[in-house]
Amino acid sequence: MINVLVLSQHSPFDDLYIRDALDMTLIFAAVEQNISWLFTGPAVLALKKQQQPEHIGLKNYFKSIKTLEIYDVENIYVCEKSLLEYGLDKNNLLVPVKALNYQQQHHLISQQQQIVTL
Amino acid sequence: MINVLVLSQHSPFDDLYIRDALDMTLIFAAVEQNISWLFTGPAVLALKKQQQPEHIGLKNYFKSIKTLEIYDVENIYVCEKSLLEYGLDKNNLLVPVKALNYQQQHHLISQQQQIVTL
Amino acid sequence: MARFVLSLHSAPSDHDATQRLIKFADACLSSGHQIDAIFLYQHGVFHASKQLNLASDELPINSLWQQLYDQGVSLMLCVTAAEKRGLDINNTGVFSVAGLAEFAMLASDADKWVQFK
Amino acid sequence: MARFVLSLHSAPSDHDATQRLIKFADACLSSGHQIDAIFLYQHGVFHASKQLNLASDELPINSLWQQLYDQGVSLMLCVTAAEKRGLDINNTGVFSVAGLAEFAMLASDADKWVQFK
Amino acid sequence: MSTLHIFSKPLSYYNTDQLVNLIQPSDQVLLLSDACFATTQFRQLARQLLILADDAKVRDIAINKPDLALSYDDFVALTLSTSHSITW
Amino acid sequence: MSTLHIFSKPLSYYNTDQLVNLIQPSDQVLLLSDACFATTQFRQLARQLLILADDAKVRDIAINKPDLALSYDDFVALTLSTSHSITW
Repeated sequence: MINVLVLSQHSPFDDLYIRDALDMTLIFAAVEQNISWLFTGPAVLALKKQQQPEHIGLKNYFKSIKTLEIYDVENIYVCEKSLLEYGLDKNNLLVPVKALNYQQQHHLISQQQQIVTL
Repeated sequence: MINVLVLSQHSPFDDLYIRDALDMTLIFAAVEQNISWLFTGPAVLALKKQQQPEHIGLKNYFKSIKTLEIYDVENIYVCEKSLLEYGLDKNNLLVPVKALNYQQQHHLISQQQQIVTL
Repeated sequence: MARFVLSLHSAPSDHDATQRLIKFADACLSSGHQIDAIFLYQHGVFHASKQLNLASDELPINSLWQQLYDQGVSLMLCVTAAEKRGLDINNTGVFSVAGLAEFAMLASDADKWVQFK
Repeated sequence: MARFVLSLHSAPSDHDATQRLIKFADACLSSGHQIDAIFLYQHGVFHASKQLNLASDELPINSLWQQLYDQGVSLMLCVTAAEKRGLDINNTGVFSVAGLAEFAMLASDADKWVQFK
Repeated sequence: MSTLHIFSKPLSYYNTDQLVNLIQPSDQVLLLSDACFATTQFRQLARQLLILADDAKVRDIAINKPDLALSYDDFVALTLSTSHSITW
Repeated sequence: MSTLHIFSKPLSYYNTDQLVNLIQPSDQVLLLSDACFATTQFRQLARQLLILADDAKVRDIAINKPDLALSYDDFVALTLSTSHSITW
């Protein structure tokens, strides 16, 4: 089992970036690797509650993010500074997360075998 | 005849952005509109001399930029601050340009009927 | 009544930009304005790929284009941008293959050109 | 000898990233390393479009992929990413259609995963 | 002579320095898509922000004074009441 | 335990604040493609920059000390001498 980190930096509806990252995260969990997902910058907005893109014809992928726990993806991290930037409260997101400062993000990175930015 | 501005903001080998802007600039000249092309941010690097991308297999589109004068495209503008940022001298670029500060860029924009960012 | 041209610069995978352009076009028409052309440029050319076939819970891109086409809106694929991206310009469905010059003339004639990306 | 997996994330129109991945792959092989897979993901999936056909003064993308294929490198198209982008997954030439799970297993096994974009 | 500036991503996607210096008080700033998340960031570009109502609503974003919610019909009208638009 | 940070665009494409705080003195910073134009900008991330020689050369960019020119073979070796890479 290796440690793999998916790093997201794009906003929720910037092309399919977050959806690609979601797929990648779920699949590494499925093949039983120790997967972590880190949201930084505008990517943290993908964890904002009560978004309903289906009302403008877009797929509601937030429902799948909510299922991460069911698939044993527990290591979900967000950049503390980015939460502040977008006025989000870490205790009121779609899923439970750990908020990290830059030093903690560096520590997380240092523990990985593979890192993929999506 | 209307005033049309092409606004470039991408670096020279970021996908085909500059090449698309070049095509658009040339075609508006060909259909006899008053075309201007403004380079800002890393796009100013597309005017740097002596680039030879053919040596790594990429098309040398800088040769076509040099032909802009032949096609009567004379209104080539660059952001003064961006030149400074990338250490370029406005008198030593591929083609003659006018360097503009932000106020002058705003004035240029205010004179246009259509503006396209590419 | 005003005359518009619209251009789409992002790929079909940018569903959000696509639905926005379509809704803007619908609002133009229902407000009594005219759309002289919708032009696919840059990554937008992939909308004319004959392969485009999305899952049923995704934005129904093909039928949205068909609806605009049925209302008589001229949907144009930029041949220069398409060829630079290796797209097959035969068999482009509701999109007509057009030169950049044709679009530039339409854009010069129109009251407004609005880009979507 | 090390084992690599490489992934390509940008479209064929990003000629620069494409030539860089190919040269990195060549250097891997000539240094005696092994490439377990080159994986097309995100906009990279468009490299497997059967339409891809560029002008003669452009990067000869098709023949570069063919050369890697002829050297026995496994070129994989991510089926999930392809379907989300409406790409036809029949007739993908030198690229084999693979599930994300297959790639994830290869990436977990490899010494190094290097992304190109 | 006012310009309509159109954004669809948070401000970090753009060159803030350029925008702060280019955009004039007489210009209009319209937020679409993921730009709607970032009203606080865009406030430095304009006192009043125009926001596409549909895009704000699906993201559960409230539009408060002095900002203005726009329908698609309003968006069309806005492109006609300004001299030209720039989609950044 | 050092990380290889790979860039292919000028620094303005990235989140500078994040990078300045994440990248450590023991890490390596490699510039490819259009990132080669921006050695001055990337200097704030590392004392010594590694630069792909081919990409610098076609852009007519000189590589000066303390920076280091890399061949593709060097690039491959670098991915093996670091713990992992991040292609930003």
